[in-house]
Amino acid sequence: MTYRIIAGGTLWAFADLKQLMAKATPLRSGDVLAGVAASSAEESVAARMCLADVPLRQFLTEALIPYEADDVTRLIMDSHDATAFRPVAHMTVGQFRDWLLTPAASSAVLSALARGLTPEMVAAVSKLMRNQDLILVARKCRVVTRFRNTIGLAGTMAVRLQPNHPYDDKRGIAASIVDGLLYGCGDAVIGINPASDNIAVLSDLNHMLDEIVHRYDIPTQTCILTHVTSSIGMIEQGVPVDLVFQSVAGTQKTNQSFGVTLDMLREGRDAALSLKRGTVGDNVMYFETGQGSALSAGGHHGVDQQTCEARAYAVCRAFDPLIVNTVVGFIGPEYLADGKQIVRAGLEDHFCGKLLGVPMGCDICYTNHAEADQDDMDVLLTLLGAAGVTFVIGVPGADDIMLNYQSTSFHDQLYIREVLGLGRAPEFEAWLQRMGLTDAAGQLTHHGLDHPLLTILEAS
Amino acid sequence: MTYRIIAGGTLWAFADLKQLMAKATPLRSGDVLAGVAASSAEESVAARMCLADVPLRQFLTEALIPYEADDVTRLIMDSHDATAFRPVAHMTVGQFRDWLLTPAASSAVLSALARGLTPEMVAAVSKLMRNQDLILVARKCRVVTRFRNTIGLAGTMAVRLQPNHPYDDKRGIAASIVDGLLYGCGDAVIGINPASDNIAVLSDLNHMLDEIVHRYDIPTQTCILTHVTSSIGMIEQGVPVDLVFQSVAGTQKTNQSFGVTLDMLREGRDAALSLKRGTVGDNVMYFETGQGSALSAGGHHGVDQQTCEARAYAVCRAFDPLIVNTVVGFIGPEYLADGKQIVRAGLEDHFCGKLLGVPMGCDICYTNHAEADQDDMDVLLTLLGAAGVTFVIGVPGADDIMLNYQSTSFHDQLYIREVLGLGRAPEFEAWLQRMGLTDAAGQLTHHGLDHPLLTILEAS
Amino acid sequence: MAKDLAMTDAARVSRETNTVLTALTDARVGLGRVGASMPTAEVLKFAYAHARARDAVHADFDADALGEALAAIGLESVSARSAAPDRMTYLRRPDLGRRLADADRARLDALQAEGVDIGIVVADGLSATAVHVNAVPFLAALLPMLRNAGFTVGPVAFVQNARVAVGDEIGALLRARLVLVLIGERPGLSSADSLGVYLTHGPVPGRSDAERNCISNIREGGLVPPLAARKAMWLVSESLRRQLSGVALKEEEATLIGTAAEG
Amino acid sequence: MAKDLAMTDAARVSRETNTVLTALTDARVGLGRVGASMPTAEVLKFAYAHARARDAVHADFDADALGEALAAIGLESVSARSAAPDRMTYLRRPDLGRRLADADRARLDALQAEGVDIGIVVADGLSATAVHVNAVPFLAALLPMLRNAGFTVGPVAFVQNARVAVGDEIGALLRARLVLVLIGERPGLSSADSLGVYLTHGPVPGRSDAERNCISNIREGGLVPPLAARKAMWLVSESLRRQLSGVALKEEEATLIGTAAEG
Ligand code: B12
Ligand code: B12
Repeated sequence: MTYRIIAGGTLWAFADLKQLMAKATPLRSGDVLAGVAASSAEESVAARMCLADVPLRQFLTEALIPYEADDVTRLIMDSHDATAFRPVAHMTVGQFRDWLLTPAASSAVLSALARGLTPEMVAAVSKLMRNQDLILVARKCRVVTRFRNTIGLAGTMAVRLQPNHPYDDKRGIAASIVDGLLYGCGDAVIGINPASDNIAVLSDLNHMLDEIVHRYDIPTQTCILTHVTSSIGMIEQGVPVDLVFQSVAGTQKTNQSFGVTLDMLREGRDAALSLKRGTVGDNVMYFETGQGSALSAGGHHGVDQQTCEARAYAVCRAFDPLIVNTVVGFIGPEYLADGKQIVRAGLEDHFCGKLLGVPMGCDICYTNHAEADQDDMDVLLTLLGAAGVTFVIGVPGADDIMLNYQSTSFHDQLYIREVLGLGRAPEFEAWLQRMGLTDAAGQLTHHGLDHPLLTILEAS
Repeated sequence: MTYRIIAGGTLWAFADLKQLMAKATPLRSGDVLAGVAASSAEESVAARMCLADVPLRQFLTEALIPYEADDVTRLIMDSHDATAFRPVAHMTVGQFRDWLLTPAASSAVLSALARGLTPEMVAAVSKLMRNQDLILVARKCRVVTRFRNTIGLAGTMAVRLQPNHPYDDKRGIAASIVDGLLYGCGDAVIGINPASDNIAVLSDLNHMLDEIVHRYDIPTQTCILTHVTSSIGMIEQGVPVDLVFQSVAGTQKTNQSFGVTLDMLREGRDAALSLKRGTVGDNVMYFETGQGSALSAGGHHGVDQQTCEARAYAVCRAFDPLIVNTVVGFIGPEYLADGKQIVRAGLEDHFCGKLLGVPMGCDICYTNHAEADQDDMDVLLTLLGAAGVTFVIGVPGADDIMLNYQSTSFHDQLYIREVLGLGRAPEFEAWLQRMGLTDAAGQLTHHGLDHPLLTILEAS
Repeated sequence: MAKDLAMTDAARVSRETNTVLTALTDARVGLGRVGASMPTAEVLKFAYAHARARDAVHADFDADALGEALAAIGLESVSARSAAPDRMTYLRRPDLGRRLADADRARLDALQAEGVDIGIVVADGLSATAVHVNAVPFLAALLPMLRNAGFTVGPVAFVQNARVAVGDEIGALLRARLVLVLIGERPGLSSADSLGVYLTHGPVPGRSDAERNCISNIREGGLVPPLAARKAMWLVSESLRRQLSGVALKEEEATLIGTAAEG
Repeated sequence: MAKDLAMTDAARVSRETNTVLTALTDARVGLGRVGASMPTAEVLKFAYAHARARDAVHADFDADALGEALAAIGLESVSARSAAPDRMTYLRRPDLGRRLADADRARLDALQAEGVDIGIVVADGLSATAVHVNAVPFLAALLPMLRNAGFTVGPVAFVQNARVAVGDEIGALLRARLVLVLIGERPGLSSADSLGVYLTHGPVPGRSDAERNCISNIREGGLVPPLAARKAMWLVSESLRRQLSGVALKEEEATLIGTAAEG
């Protein structure tokens, strides 16, 4: 279907919903690279005006990627909850934005709505929103998940402790874990990206994390961020695995380039559930996503990268994840050129994930080939804190010495807690107090060489 | 004195403190235009490292602009309070940053310190700070001022209502004032930039504002932002003037290009004080500043624009202003090229002003020749809200139809109040409640055609 | 555009005030709100206006057409360029926009001007459109007044990619007692055609802004050109009489208060 | 640098843990804090590292020097460029970095390669430094193993401004059963010389990343080149034996666990 609008005396036409969505997207390098971006700022606003008039229902009939060709489209369409959709079924995208911003769209109402929304609807409305709108609405969405603690409660923000090491040295990793715990990090997950793909190495790391969590009775979960097939393999071999990790994307073809199918994810989840390792809940999956991966894998079908990304959240949502992480500036400037694009994408991703009912966190990050620096990270961290982000990353000194990029540091999370008064997952907060690491107000206390946690170093 | 440091195996040398300061400044177009910027990112960091080692005392002996040549330098040096300075007198710039970030530097301690700091010290330490540092420290600084209400209390943010009109039409201006009041704006000041320089026009506008404030008993102050000499002239003629306005800059030569001297400011203040129009206090001056004006006027003496700007606050401080406004993206891209530079400058200016004890607000804005948009404004507004900004601008729909630039709207201030829970000047807040415009929680209530304030339109 | 917004009561009620307020000003008053925020339609209108205002900065200066129009009202003109070679450089280098290109300086110098009371410069500044639309109506109203008063007027100098201060150099080259610079003000969201007029007595490179006077927002919907011309005439006369301009010279004529309608 | 920071107790105490933790990892552990924040010295070190890492992205690829070094260990080489004409384009256009420049494709095609077991590509990727430092030690360790096992190895192709997938095209042109791409990983703050090795069985344009294996972080301080070579040897042998690569092929050899020290 062709979409038309007259703006500024010009007739603007858009061949189909896919093109309309792409041209309505705020400028970013990935869409330019893909050749789907608007050719001028004026065209982009015209597309937004036109998109504002599209009924939300249209997204249920006009698939951006054909149902027959893509299992993510099938997942989205087949699992759409028409009853949940009803309260907004009569709205256009523009009216949907207006409504979302009113008090009528309360936390409870938005939770109930989530399964009625498709990623394309959510991506569409995000394109009409200013940064402040993305914050105002996202902060009303609450998604709470549980494994050994409770993540996503109002007024809290969790942190993934990311203790990577370039050759997976256990003592090196342990040192970063100790440091992070002393800073009160690790409630989202203690999660290692292994440099190696060697099953023995991966198993060994899992054992080490299991030992730490159990010896110190830490109410948190751990994860080795390796391929889902490796995690399944380890579970079969009796290795203690808390969360099963996988990078996912919004199209079948891209997931294939990651070597995954929806069936494999189901298998991974079943394997993790079979271990019954969660104590307060059974959200056992950890997913990572990020704008640009579909284009990079040639799997975008001409769909803009932000919409592809929102579709990835539909994949995540189907497996009741504990946490989902958009690694927003991770790949490089070919998809998000600079701090401005990274900030915008981070807010969009968080908004879209939350509105879809996904426990959305963000790896606020950039690479050294992008036009960005720590000031931009401070910006995005502050904005996402205000938007109620579920969790962020804590990596020693913000410098990941294995993945080679900059994320947020143990200090950064302290900063945002101080400015916005954000607490931690309550079970973890209580543990920190028991360990004498924080006071009753959640403030870090001083600690020295003699803290019992330092014995972690001896064990590993 | 030459400053030297070895970093990365290279010996970096800086001819004097002025050069060191300029090269240590985060990149911005104005410093490049002036030819004082660092030539590489590496040189800039080396300069910062070197600057971190400079004792704060050095700024009391090495003037960036000679004492003999510049009355602002004389003002700074002559009014320096050595007793107030004592607690930090032994520190280097780097140690000063560290100390500022500790709880030891409490609100009370920082207030007491303000008169012991020179603008150059404050500019220097800001150059070592990340965006998050600028926020963390600024939010501890409280500067409270009073005229007909109390501005700057913790947990509050005021708004200047800016109802400009391209030919100073009184009814047009009144319409914008009504709109703004209905949105709860105007506690910082109701302030008109007159398009005209005609004394009769200016007087007429003053009478109109006086009438509005008194008829509706609004606990706020008004201002016509004309040249100080015109305000003095009007006061002499018996025109009711609340606040005397003036644009100021950080060097004598630049102030001269604005047609002002320190004596004229003193005269302006005395004139305003003579009217005794304040009810709860006598802060009678309103100043505006902004990075770039010194360079534009050829009055920068090779000093970087951010340091020049901080010096302007020393000028402001000397006249006990009610409010000081850095109009941060106002002039154009030749001084602050894009959203990133505007955001950084806004945070720096606010931090420097607050640390110097100035009631610092910010006109979060950009022009249509700069690389910026509303998303950038949302960013800076959120950051400055978190940093405890004294006031921001409220202009209908963010579009100033006379000055031709975009600032923050009546809606924008509602956004930041909602996200950060910020209240208004208490006297004004109470008035809004009396008028039925807000409820007890400070939330805007609905209002229709029949609100008594609409009678303002008939009068003007 | 979304025509039929599902508005909350808050938005609807405040939209009613719309017509009352919007009738009085072009400012974006009475927009209504959805929660704390601007309604979608307004956000989009704003974004559209922004896209167009950004383009307006880059509109080309059409000196030829202007030259013809001025010839018709009996004004000669010469074309020149500032030292800024192109538009992008112009935006980043105000210093270059304040100087004439070397060749043009030489050319103006070669005119060996005999000296006039009033030099007139027409510069694109940040909006060529402003000059295209408003320079001729303004000068058409001003010129008869100047001539009636017996002031001599030099040839109008068109300067591309120029800033206000370029008038100092040109005024000096033309040996003018006073220079009027008509220049495009930066385009706003709601108008891209606003003209500024700056008056400098005794123009010579190095004058500061404190030594000039300014008439701003000249356009339909702003200060209409005929009224602006009357204000300019008053300033010109007073400036030449008192031999100064700038802060010390304030528009004192109460009769010059006016609205667009009076123009 | 500020040597003698006026630290609060919090900062000083946590600084003591410094030595314990920092001895164990190059990660930025035990930095101490001032309030919630990083101490000045650390902020500055970080900023300096960032400035240098950004430069590292733009380091030039010195294929000649590498060619000589490889010749010394008995490897022939050919030089080529990707379709990305320069570094800035390379960063923005990964599609171009995945294809050979037309001229070079023609040249490699003209070699009329007879087919080999293993094609080797050395690409600058995001860090030419990584390749300069680690490609030769890696290949010097791998080559004897490959030869011992009787595998044939084609000439090494150097490709400037290249991405991993360029190996697919080259592998196909060289008629290699398997291609190894040695490529500079993006420079990090703490190391700019990290090499990645990607293995693809049956290289042909259009292969996806799921069909490759990866050995990462090859450098002193990371996975040392000799150990990386042993891992590569294991993967090469298994890949050729099972006739596949990618997700289906996992490094199962427990003996290949190692640390830098073992290398
Ligand atoms: C960027 C990156 C990604 C990006 C790639 C997209 C892109 N356009 O760049 C994304 C986020 C999509 C990604 C995904 C994954 N990655 Co990855 N990735 C990296 C990273 C940080 C940089 C790579 C680089 O600089 N390449 C060099 C540039 C110049 O070449 P390029 O052609 O642009 O890069 C290509 C390859 O890097 C390839 N790629 C990226 N990751 C992986 C992983 C594997 C196993 C393979 C075969 C290829 C591959 O994708 C790029 C585009 O084609 C490295 C870590 C490092 N320090 O190198 C990890 C790394 C290579 N990835 C890793 C892993 C495990 C994965 C995943 C399998 C995780 C998962 N469980 O799903 C997925 C899926 C990979 C796949 N099959 O596509 C591991 C590999 C471990 C190992 N020894 O096998 C590494 C070492 C990081 C880690 N330790 O976790 N990754
Ligand atoms: C930008 C601007 C400034 C900037 C100028 C710096 C710069 N590099 O641009 C700053 C913030 C420093 C400034 C200061 C003041 N400004 Co001013 N400014 C403007 C603005 C918004 C745009 C001008 C423009 O587009 N010029 C065109 C470009 C292409 O040329 P340019 O060479 O780059 O611009 C030069 C002139 O604009 C000049 N300039 C700027 N303001 C003024 C004011 C006067 C009276 C004079 C003579 C010159 C002058 O400064 C620029 C650099 O030399 C106009 C409003 C408008 N819509 O035009 C108000 C405006 C011109 N300014 C105005 C005023 C009152 C002032 C102040 C006197 C305020 C005060 N009380 O101190 C001061 C001091 C002016 C001076 N003598 O220098 C009034 C003039 C009213 C009048 N009819 O006289 C205007 C119309 C706005 C208003 N209504 O308040 N201003």
